[in-house]
Amino acid sequence: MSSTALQAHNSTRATRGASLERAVEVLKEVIDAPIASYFSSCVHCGLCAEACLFYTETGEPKYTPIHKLEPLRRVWEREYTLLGRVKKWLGLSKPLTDEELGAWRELVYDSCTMCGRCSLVCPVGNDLVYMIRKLREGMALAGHAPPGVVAATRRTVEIGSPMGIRWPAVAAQIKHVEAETGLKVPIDQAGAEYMLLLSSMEIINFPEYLSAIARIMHVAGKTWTLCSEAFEATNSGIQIGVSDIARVIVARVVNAAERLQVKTVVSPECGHAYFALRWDGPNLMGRPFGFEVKHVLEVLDEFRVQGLIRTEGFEEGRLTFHDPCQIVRRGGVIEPQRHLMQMIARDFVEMDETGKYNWCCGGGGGVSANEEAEGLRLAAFKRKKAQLEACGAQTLVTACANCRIVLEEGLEHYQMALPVVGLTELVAKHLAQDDGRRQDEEG
Amino acid sequence: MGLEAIPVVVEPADLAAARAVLRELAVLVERLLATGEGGAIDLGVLPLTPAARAWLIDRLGRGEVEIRLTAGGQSTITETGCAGVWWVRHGNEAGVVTSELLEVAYVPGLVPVSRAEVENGLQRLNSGLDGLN
Amino acid sequence: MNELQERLAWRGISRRGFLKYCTMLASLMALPPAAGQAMAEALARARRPAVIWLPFQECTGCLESITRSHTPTIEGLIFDALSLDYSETLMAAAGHQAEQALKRAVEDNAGRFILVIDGSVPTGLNGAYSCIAGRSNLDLLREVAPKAAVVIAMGSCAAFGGIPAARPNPTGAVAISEIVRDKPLVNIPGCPPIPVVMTGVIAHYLTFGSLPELDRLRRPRAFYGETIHDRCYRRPFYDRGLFAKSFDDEGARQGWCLFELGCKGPVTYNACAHVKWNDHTSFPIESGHGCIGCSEPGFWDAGGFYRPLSAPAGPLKLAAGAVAAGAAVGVAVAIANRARKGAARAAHVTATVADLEKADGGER
Amino acid sequence: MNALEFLAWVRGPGLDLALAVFALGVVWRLIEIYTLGRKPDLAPPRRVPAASGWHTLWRRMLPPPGMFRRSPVSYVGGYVFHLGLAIVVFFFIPHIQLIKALLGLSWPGLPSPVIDAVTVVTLAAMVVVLIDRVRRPVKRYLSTFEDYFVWVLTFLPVLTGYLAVKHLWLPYTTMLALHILSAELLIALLPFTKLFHAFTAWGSRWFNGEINARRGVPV
Repeated sequence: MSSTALQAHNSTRATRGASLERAVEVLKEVIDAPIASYFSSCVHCGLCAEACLFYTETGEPKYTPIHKLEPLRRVWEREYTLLGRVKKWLGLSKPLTDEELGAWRELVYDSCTMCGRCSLVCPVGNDLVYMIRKLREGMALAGHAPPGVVAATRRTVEIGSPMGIRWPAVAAQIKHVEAETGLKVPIDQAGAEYMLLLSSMEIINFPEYLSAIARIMHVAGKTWTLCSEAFEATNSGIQIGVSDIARVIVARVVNAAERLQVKTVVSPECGHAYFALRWDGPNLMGRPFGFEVKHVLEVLDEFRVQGLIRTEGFEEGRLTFHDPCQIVRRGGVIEPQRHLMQMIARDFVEMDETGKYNWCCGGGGGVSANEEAEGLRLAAFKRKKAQLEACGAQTLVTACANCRIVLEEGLEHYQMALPVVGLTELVAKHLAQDDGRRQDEEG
Repeated sequence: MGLEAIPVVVEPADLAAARAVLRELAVLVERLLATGEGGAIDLGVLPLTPAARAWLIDRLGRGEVEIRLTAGGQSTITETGCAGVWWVRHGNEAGVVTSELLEVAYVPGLVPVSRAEVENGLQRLNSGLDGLN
Repeated sequence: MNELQERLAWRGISRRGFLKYCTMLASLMALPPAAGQAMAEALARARRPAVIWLPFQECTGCLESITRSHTPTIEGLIFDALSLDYSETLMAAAGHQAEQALKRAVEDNAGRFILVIDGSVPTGLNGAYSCIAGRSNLDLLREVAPKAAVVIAMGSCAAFGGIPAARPNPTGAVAISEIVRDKPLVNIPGCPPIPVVMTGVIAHYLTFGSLPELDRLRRPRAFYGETIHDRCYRRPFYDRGLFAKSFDDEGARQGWCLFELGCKGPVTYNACAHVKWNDHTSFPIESGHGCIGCSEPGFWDAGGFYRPLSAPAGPLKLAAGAVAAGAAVGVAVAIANRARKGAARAAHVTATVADLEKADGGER
Repeated sequence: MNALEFLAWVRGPGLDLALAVFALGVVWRLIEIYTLGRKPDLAPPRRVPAASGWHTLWRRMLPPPGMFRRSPVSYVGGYVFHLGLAIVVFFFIPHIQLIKALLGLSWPGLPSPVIDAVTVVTLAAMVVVLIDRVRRPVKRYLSTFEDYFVWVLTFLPVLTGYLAVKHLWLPYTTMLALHILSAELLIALLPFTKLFHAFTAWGSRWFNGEINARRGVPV
């Protein structure tokens, strides 16, 4: 094959399907000043391992977060440092191979939930999760994303939801909720103040979320709507780490919200969904949105502050709250859930490491969709288990459907009888019906 | 302003070396009694701080004899409170102490005159007598 | 009464005075007190050893140091008491007579005499830079040294090359040890050296028949074993961080450490701080000037007398250029990096779910 | 070359060369790293007090909750040797003299006995940190040749400095020259090894703090 032919061949290869060349190219695209600074700063102190539940629960040094980033480091060194390039010319450094990238799949996907805890402890200040997110761009385009996550992404893009749910399934749930609550669930209503999103997990496993929202919105006297074309909040594109795909997914919500001219889009009890829309969304779209994005906990807390909702009665026993990483540590929603917990719990205890220092459930970042990672995920769950046992809670409250299902599976695996509840539902359960506004309306 | 006005820090007394000197003196005195042969300890080469040196001299005390020697400067040989131990200080013509020893002997080595010197003395006596005649 | 004692007595130095001196010498050389007595006896007994003193590229300071002390010192006397058979500076004879004297001294005492040399040996132009009676120092040294019993290199020039060997060393001056390689040789560096060091070495040689213990640079360890800094009476100020900042400030008046004024005490091995000069009177630091390190090899070129040891010895010539070069390299890399990143971005083809699996997986 | 010539070389041309390589390396690497650029964050920031890059610069000096317990040696050893190095490097009077000669800046130093003690503690901490690196599986796993090399590079100036001051092993002049030479090696190689974290850690902390601060998380 002549060199031009080879080039042509390579370029076609590079533009169609997954390949090492594409991976390296996309990594070259995403490597930026923070990454260069981070790699230049690492002193191999290994403290990030102590912050990673995959290391602490397995004792396997290979799960040290900075080690998971080795392929990215090598591309940076070879491409963007003079010394690296000199080494390359002298043949002192080997190029990244497809096999190596493949070997890294377990480290980049199976044993990382992108919880970002390592980014909080690194003494030199390396934002490791920032780098993992970028490395996944390359891993995915090299064809090394886990099949389960690839499938979920495919379903999200092609069907509209990672679990393959279509609108009719949602419509059926809506009917059910309307019958149960006696309240109308608005659909595609232009000009509503809030546009609610759902996660597949909620539609299938936790329909109580939708009814809780309907009742709260009703009591608060707010206009809201669901959108038949953009009901799914989760974004597999973010988890698998391909911005181009994440953009397609997020664009559905953005276009729908702007078309319906809503003021606020409410992310459901789902961590990655919130992060994808609130923090990654404008960057994926390349522009700020014409609406606000809030997590449902933020909205509820606003209602509480404004006196729009009140609660009555308290939950029995001791409650604790599991902070979903993407909402709390990576999303900045730290206080609202604590105020809301105080509304419905007399005995609310915090876990030993909580808030922005919480420990992940072990299923974020696509891990829960990754069948190959199940064993690791259950091993990592021992961290949460220990925390729960230490705080002695009888009910575990959270605000992420994915966390919730991972927690339930983990608890079942370790034979712990501990109910897991969504915070929105709990607020709705204790919602005082004699709300002032409602009385006014009725009067 | 003279050099004496230059302040020098007096370090705390480290008495370990001074105590070692006392022990060595005891050994030398025992040997003097046993064999008649004494010895000397050169204080100049020992790592004694001024305070430790003062402590040592103070410990040894003062005896009855003090000999002053004028030969290339002043030297003083002082009997210490421990008979047989002599504190010898040699000074130069400028009055600076150039060496300092503790000598263990019945009579310090520098004191007795040699036979040659006595012969010399006799010669002088004789010649002096001649002169008088 | 033996010869030496007679000579001493003639100069008004008694047996006790001499014994006292030997005691001091033994003490300085860290020999046991009994060695003082032994030295006195040995010196008294010794047959007058012949000494030949050859001056090469020198300033006569070393000889002055030994012979011109303020009173007739024992150092001078011992020296005098030895048989100084040849010394151009001191001897009365001149011209052919002097040459004759040297020739006779060397022949008569072959294999037994002590050869003292002050000054360095110029090797440039085949030694032509320094000649006596038409013969170069180099030539003379090569002839005389093999017949000596022991060689004493007096002063820094003889020991290490000294000032004549300082950069740019136009005469190609070298130390005696560069030429004399197969004789017992002792270096007594200093500019000038302390007189008692030489008497100590000779006394040791006469008493024990050997040179005292020498260090790596062939200096008598007893005198050059510690630095000026180690024995300096101003050392407590160094340890407490009290430094004179100029020669006339309050610190200087208070007698604080002269390190910041360039004192080379910490790197200078010599006995000045405890043996002192002028009959144990004082030494340079006691007079308020830092040590210039005159007894160290290469002291003249060691980075300036008044620069603190920790300060750079020379101006930084490369720094500014290095910053500019660094910026140039940095900018070049930055431009190349941006081009690479731009190319990667330009080549970007929007990824779809189809790109999550290898395209060629099934084809081959 | 005799000891004093060696000393004069390291104090003169050696120092000039080391500082030049250092300056070249630092300028080059800083430009290389920080001109790679990054995309502006278009998401509207959430304002939270104490969440900023500047806060992170300082906050990262303290162990986050729970971390001290998990790796006490890293923290204690790390603090002791970093602080010890800083004290020895910046408060030993001859070093201040050097800085004064180079930059014209000076400040009061610490008494020699204090510096001696700090040096011994620093050396001990470095040995402990090295043992920890060899014995802790994660650190051993992460460690490359460079990690050990850089440890030696950092340890040598402290050790030789101590040996020189205490007149141990070699004559003071030689030891002092070796001390300066080892420090020059350290200075010259700093920009090209992980020692460069002395510069980039501040940038890294700032980036991390700033990125997270926008989301309202004081990290």
